Amino acid sequence: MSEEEKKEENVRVGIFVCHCGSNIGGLIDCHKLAEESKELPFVAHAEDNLYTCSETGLAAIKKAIEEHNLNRVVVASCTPRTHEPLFRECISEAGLNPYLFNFVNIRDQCTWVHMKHAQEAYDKAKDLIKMGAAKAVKLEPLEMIMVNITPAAMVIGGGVAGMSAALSLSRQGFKTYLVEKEDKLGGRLNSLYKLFPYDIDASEFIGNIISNVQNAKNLEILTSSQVINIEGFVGNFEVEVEHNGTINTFEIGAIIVAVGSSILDPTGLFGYDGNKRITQFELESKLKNNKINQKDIIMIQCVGSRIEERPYCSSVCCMTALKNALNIKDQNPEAHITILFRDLYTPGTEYEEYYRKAREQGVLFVKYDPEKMPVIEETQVKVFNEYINTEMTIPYDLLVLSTPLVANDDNKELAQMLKVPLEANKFFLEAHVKLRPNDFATDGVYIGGSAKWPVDITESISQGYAAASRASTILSHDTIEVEGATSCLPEYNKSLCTGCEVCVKVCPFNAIIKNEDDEIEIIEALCKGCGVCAATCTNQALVIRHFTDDQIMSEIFAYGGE
Amino acid sequence: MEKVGAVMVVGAGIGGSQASLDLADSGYKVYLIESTTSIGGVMAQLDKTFPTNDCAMCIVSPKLVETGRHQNIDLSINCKIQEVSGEAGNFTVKVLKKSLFINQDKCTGCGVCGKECPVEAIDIFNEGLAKYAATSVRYPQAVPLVYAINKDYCIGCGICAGVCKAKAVEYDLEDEEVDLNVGAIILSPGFDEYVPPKANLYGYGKYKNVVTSIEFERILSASGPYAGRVLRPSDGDVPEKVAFLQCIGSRDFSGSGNPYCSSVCCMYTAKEAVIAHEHMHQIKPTIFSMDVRAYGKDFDKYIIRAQEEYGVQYIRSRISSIQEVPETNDLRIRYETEDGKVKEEIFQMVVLAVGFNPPNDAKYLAEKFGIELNEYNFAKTDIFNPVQTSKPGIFACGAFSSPKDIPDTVTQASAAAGCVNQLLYDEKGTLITEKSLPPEIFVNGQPPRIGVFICHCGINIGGFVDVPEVTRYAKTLPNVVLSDRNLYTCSADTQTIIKNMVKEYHLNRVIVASCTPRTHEPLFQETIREAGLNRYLFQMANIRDQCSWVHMNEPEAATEKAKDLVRMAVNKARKIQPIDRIKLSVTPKALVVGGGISGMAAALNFASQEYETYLVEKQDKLGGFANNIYHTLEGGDVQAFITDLIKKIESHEFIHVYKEAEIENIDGYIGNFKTSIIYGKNKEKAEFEHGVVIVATGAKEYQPNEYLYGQNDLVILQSELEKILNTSDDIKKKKSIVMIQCVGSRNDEHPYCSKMCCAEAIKNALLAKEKNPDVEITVLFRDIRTYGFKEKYYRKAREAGVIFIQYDENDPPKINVEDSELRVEVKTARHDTINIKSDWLVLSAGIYAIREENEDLAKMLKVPLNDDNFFLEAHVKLRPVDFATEGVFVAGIAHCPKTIEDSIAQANAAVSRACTILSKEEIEAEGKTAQIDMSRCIGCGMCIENCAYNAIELIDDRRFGRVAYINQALCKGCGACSGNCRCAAIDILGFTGEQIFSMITGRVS
Amino acid sequence: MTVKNEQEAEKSEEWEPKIIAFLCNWCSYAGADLAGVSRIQYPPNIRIVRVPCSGRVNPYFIVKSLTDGWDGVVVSGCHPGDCHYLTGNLVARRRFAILKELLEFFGIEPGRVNFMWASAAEGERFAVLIRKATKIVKELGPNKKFEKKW
Amino acid sequence: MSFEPKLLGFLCNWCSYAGADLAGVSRIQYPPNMRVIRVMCSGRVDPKFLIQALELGIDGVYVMGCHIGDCHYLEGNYEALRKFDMTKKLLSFVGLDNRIRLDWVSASEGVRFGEVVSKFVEDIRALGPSPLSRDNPDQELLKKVKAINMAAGTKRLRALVGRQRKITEEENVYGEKVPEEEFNELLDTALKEEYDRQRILLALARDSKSVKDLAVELSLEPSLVLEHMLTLKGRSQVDFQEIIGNTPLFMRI
Repeated sequence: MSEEEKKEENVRVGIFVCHCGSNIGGLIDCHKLAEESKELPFVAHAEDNLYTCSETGLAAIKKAIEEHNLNRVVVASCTPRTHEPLFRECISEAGLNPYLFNFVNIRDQCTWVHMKHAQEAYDKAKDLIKMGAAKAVKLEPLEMIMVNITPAAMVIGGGVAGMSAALSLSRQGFKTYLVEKEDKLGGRLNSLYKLFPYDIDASEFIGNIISNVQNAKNLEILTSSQVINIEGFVGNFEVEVEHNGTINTFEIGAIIVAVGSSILDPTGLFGYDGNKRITQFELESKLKNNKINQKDIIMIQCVGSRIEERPYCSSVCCMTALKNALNIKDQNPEAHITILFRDLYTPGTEYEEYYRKAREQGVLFVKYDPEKMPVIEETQVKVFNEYINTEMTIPYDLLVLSTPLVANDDNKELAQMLKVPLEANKFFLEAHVKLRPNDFATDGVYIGGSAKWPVDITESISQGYAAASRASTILSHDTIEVEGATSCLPEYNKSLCTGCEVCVKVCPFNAIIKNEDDEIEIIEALCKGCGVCAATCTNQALVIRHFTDDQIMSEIFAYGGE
Repeated sequence: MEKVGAVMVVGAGIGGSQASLDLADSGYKVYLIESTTSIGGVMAQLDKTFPTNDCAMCIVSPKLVETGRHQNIDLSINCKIQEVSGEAGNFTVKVLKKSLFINQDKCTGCGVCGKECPVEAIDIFNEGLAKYAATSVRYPQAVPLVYAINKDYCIGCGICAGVCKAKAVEYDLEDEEVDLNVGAIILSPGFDEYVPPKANLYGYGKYKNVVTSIEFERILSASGPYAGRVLRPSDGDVPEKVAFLQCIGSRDFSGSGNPYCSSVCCMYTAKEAVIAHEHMHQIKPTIFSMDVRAYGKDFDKYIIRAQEEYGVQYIRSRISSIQEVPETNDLRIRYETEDGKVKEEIFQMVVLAVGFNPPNDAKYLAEKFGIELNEYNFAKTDIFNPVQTSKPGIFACGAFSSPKDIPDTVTQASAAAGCVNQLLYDEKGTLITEKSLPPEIFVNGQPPRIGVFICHCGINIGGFVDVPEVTRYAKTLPNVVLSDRNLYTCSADTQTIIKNMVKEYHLNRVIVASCTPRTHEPLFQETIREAGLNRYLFQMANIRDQCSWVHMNEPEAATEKAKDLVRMAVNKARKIQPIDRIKLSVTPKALVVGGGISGMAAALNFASQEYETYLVEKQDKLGGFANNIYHTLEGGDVQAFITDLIKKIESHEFIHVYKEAEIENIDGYIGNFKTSIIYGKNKEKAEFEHGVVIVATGAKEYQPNEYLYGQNDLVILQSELEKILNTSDDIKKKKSIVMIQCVGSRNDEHPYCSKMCCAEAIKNALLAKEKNPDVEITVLFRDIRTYGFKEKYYRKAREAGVIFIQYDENDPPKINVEDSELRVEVKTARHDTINIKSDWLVLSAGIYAIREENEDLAKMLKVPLNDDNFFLEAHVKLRPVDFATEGVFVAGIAHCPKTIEDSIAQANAAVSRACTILSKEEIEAEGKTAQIDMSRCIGCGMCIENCAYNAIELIDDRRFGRVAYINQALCKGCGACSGNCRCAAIDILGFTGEQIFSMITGRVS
Repeated sequence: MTVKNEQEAEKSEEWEPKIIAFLCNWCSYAGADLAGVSRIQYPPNIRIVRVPCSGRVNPYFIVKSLTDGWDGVVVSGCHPGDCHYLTGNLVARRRFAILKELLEFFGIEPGRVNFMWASAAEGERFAVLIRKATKIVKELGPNKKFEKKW
Repeated sequence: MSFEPKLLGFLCNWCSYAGADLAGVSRIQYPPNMRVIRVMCSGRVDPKFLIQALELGIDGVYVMGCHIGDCHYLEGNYEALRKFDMTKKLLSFVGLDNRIRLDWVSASEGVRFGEVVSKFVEDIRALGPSPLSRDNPDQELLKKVKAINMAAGTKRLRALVGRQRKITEEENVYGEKVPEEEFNELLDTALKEEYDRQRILLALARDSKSVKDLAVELSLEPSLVLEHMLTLKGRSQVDFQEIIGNTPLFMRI
């Protein structure tokens, strides 16, 4: 490592110990700290300042850099989480690479928390500075990475969520492609009758949106089209779309997934036959086309959901059942409607109101126990009524099953193309349930609508807008700056790499790939610098910049003693 | 049903490989199905082989490589038989090819996957003595050299796919089911060794230093876990005293073992003892055995050498207990000596000579193929044809039918192929395709234009040798017009590149710098041939196996070495010339010398394939020694069998029988012999041409001059007794018979075992007892050698009351005649002297080969005899019916004493070997042969002495006088003649002096 | 290489001999391959020439190698009795026994020419023998008896 | 004077380091024994960091990251957990496993940060000084910890722990999930084996030794030592040297 040594010979570290008024200096002797720091290896200069972050302090740093020819700067003061950018900028102005700066936290994690142990706090601060200086010696200049952004978006799925997203983006002026598998836009809404809770006519509603989409500027509609391949990364995707056997490639900056969901095929459940015993969805079509004449109608909730195989609540079925019950009553007030349910999910005042309305109109609600499932006979249903603790026999001439929304069969393929995950029920999995509900961990890819989870129309629309808004944060820039402290496979370590791909598989951001030359390559635009890959690398070949093994080890050694 | 010209061989050990090669060479399409992931079977696990101490790997691996790349052999590994339907001539077999999870076509066998696999599993090939990755190859020289993932151990981490530069790992590779249509099936699944049960008296599994013989074989092996050092597993020390215990799981009528004798353990134990001592001189082996059954050719000599030269101690005893000495892990063995004393001895290691079990899946195979098994679950075979199973069209060979050693397995493999020939001869050549090749480009006289292709071999070369640098360097060498590098030069797309480059750059020499020519030269030769170049315009530089892999820590030196190797290859390439392989026509006729059982069986086989056959017999009657035999030990009616055989032979349209015949002269060589004979009472002359010769001249029964034979009428030979027993009731008058074994065998003059006498004695004893249960029969023996399933009759004889008494060879029985009564006096092991009154003294006389009788024929055929005057085969282990002289084969007792069924097997084997020649209109001789410059030859004849193939003779040349002449048809190109030629008159094509000098010199700075 | 460089090279401890090895195709060459497959490391001083049989090695090849300036020669064949060509190595053995005496008579250090046997299964033994041969030749120093031809 | 433990902490930038800052801003008081190394994610903490720290005589090492599910890098702390478990298992061979600890501390848990650090200080104080403390390190133990350090760097262990989570929680390359117990069994064996092998290598650092010598020196079964020796030989790390009497000596390459 003679080259390494040579480099270290020229290393000149400057240490600046901040009094932070009395926050630090009130407990420990900062001047003494600075003086003692001068003894540390490669330290060319050390001083203490009343407020290193003040104009005076920053000026002192710049001056010292010039006077003492410093090429590493260590500031011992508060916390890097708030102040690191400031000092980085400072040394940058003095002509040093901003990454040649190291922060030592002797306030938040030292003087403030050891107020009654002045000596020990002093010792701790001294150790921390020693460690910080040791790391500083090993620091290397880094460049921020700039990535160009193609100002175009692609929305996959032309349902209500996808159309909302596409409209939003195109109205912001971004070239937007809307890809729909079917030959027309609209998705699930095309086959609905009315929408709860205001009984708006579905076809009218969706017709409006479709015509908006069709008339929108910057918006290209690709119906009967399917995404078959996606390459690239944030700002620079290449998407291949197949349309009637021809393949077109699009350059895309951000992608929104709005592929929606499917309906469970209830064959084998509760005697489903598509005729006398149908799904809510089929009922909806019937309602749309003709009047419902049947008199005795039973609806069963949670058919195929909230069971072991499919443990989730599909969240829209209760409202659909209520809506359809009311619609039937509307068309045929004589109809007797019974809803067999497990729990009714009608959140919010409007939905709860809807429930009340149904009861008022004479819809009968019977709670059944999943342990004692309703028994379907040719013309009647036997159900154990939990509330009155007896078995009831209810006649029917139309049985309607409330089946859940399920994930599309082809979600897995799309997820693999996008390198995004699916959850256990094969819906798309967002980056963070609470904080990043419409992002994916993969930058530049977003999600909206029931592709993520069964949601109603309102929610779909707002998620579509949300996803579009998230995408525009990328698209609105010509370039984005990506953290420079990324993982890398340095030239000198290339021979160590066996290509085992453990790093590829462990990276949560899919930032590591095997390239065409069969070599491990880090896509810096995607790398967040977490360092899991370096800690995992089987041959210790990967290096995480700014937190290298060498740097961290030097801290450990500085503390533990050589 | 229509016959199919394809054959399935199940099991690719040495037997299966041999059968496949024979059939493929004879023009059949062969499907070789193997259940493990590589071929070679147990032989590949062995260190050395008895009785020659040949290195097993050295002799087996060329054969395996040949099997692996033969264009008529379709080899499938990791297979399971699913279903069989059809009948002789047309079977359909459903075979399940289990996924290896590694694409066989892409895997280059580089082994990086195994090195990086984080899972360590038990190494089965090394008998659990070492650890192995879940991604592995069975052994380094495996054929085919492809890795496989053992799904039982694999955790699916995916690392192997990552590190594989050839992208051969495919986790979604699925099992595949194929239907194969074949005319005949040969089963050669081998055996499984007996595994001592957990709670056994030998402490196997409990004491670390008790190992089985197959484990010990891996310990001995130079490529085994200890690299050939004999160490004991408990602490890695060299064991000084090693005890070998015989008959573990064999000859066991009461325990968990098998009642039969496993036939080979006595010999392999002697071998292991000898090799152990040879590897580490401090080792002193002791063998605890019952009978020492060294019944094969040259086996007894080996036992004697083991004792005399290697100090192997034999103790005749079955031990009574083993205890571990806790502090040292030594083993205390308690045993009873022959004279009845109990002794204790400490050993550092104990080796259990485990016997053969039938293959674990014997029952499965039997059920699938619809064949019967015998009482021990080995394949049941015909009493006179040991390769014929109970179902026509399905044959068995090797240890599947009974425990046997390598040469017997190889013989049977060829025999099975011989029987297939008989069945399918008219479909020969129907299912194989010849590749059409472009005419060769004429390059003579043109300046060399060399193309060099340097292989990265993924990271195997490129990781240590600077390949771009070597490529650049190669370009600077004289006559090099192209220097290119490839990730894998052996991949299919690179072959296309090479072909294109040959055209584009008008290359007339091609060099590949990559792995080893031993496995890859034929591939590249094929490529350049397809591009229109002569195969021999190719050179290979081995920069992987002999450079990058062995100098991993010195990349610079390795690069230098690679450059040198490439330069040397270029230098040689500048000197190479096209070589044309000589083609010889073949006369599709056979000569069989000897009209005994072997000769007749061979002749009948040839004839039934419509090859014209000349059968020459010295006597006035066919049948040979079998005329004196009535039954086999197992009860086969020999007389009926040979009567039928003679009838078939004498009436066959393709067989010409010459009786009372003598061979005057045999001329010529493989494919083109010419023989003249004198035959019949009237001494008529006949002359005929033929392509092959089978020597089946048999041998004689010894006529003793000891034990009063010929002086006293009561002393008779076993063959005489057999005749009496079968033709009269004289036995009923007798009270006591004494038999003496090893008369004229295993002595100084005839140091070999005659193999059949023990069985003969027991056969006669049993028949005598049957006819006269009151007769007292005493057999005086040295070792009872009822090997294999014959053990059953030994036991039967003892149960029938036959008394067996062992005598000492140094103190043989004495015969006293008192009042014209015979009295036999013998000393037992416990030093008692017993005196037996005997009505008949029956001598088990050995089998003798007479030098005077064999020598003439041997000289005419230029084949050797061994010390005992039997004919000496080309290679004891792997070429048991061939001679070094091509086109000449041996069968029956002319080779060494053997049973009737073994003789028939060998006859069929000889035919099969011969058919590899007769089936071709012309044969191609090796191209890299010796060439003589007659103008330099002084006719000293040194080369003739050194030629192992009798390819050289002195001729009188019109221009140069008496000079050496090399028969190109016989020359193998070894170069021994050239190395010794004092006037540098002989050169070897492909390795000429000029070429080698160019490699030695021509170093450029 | 100029004369001066050569002298310097000799003086320095870094001097590495160049050894030519004639290996028979069937045993020793295969053994050398096995050493490779097993990744057994040995010094990179040898350059291998493949010959069909150790019997092919004309004594003149050895003499020529020495006169041409190779520092050492290794000839390796099958173990006696294992010869693929039945007796080729026996012929070679007799031949080399004489050659060795002759070379000694000429004043060539016996250690420069090493005859050995290595089987196809003896990858490790091959490496050991090469290590040994390299060590012997290295200790003998450069082959200066003959004028260098390059 | 009571023993003051010398502690080291690895804190993830986003949660625990922020939590520590919050403790400061809130003036939460806790003992000053721990020095902090900031890392971006607890998943960055290489097992070697912890082992190296202990090897240097540091009395205890703390790793802190975001709560499970809260990781700024989505899954880094899951990986941290796996690596920490492996490290703990390795250290349990020498009884130092109770000197390392893993905790999840969020950015809002300033109080809790103070509490857990105090608790750690107390616990380590109760344990007493590290047997490897600088003044008088236990040389035998030091060798063992060195072996552990080397073992943590072997590609076999790193590969196993690197793939552990995905193949036990999600799926392996065959689309199957390897049961946790099964994997752990395999991992535990590998940990012990690699540890023993590194000890053998260390013991051979200066001179060559026989299997029996090593067995006594390392208190291992000689047959096991022999088995390891063969594996190491396969990795070109040791080789036979010579045979003295009946005992072969092995050397390190």
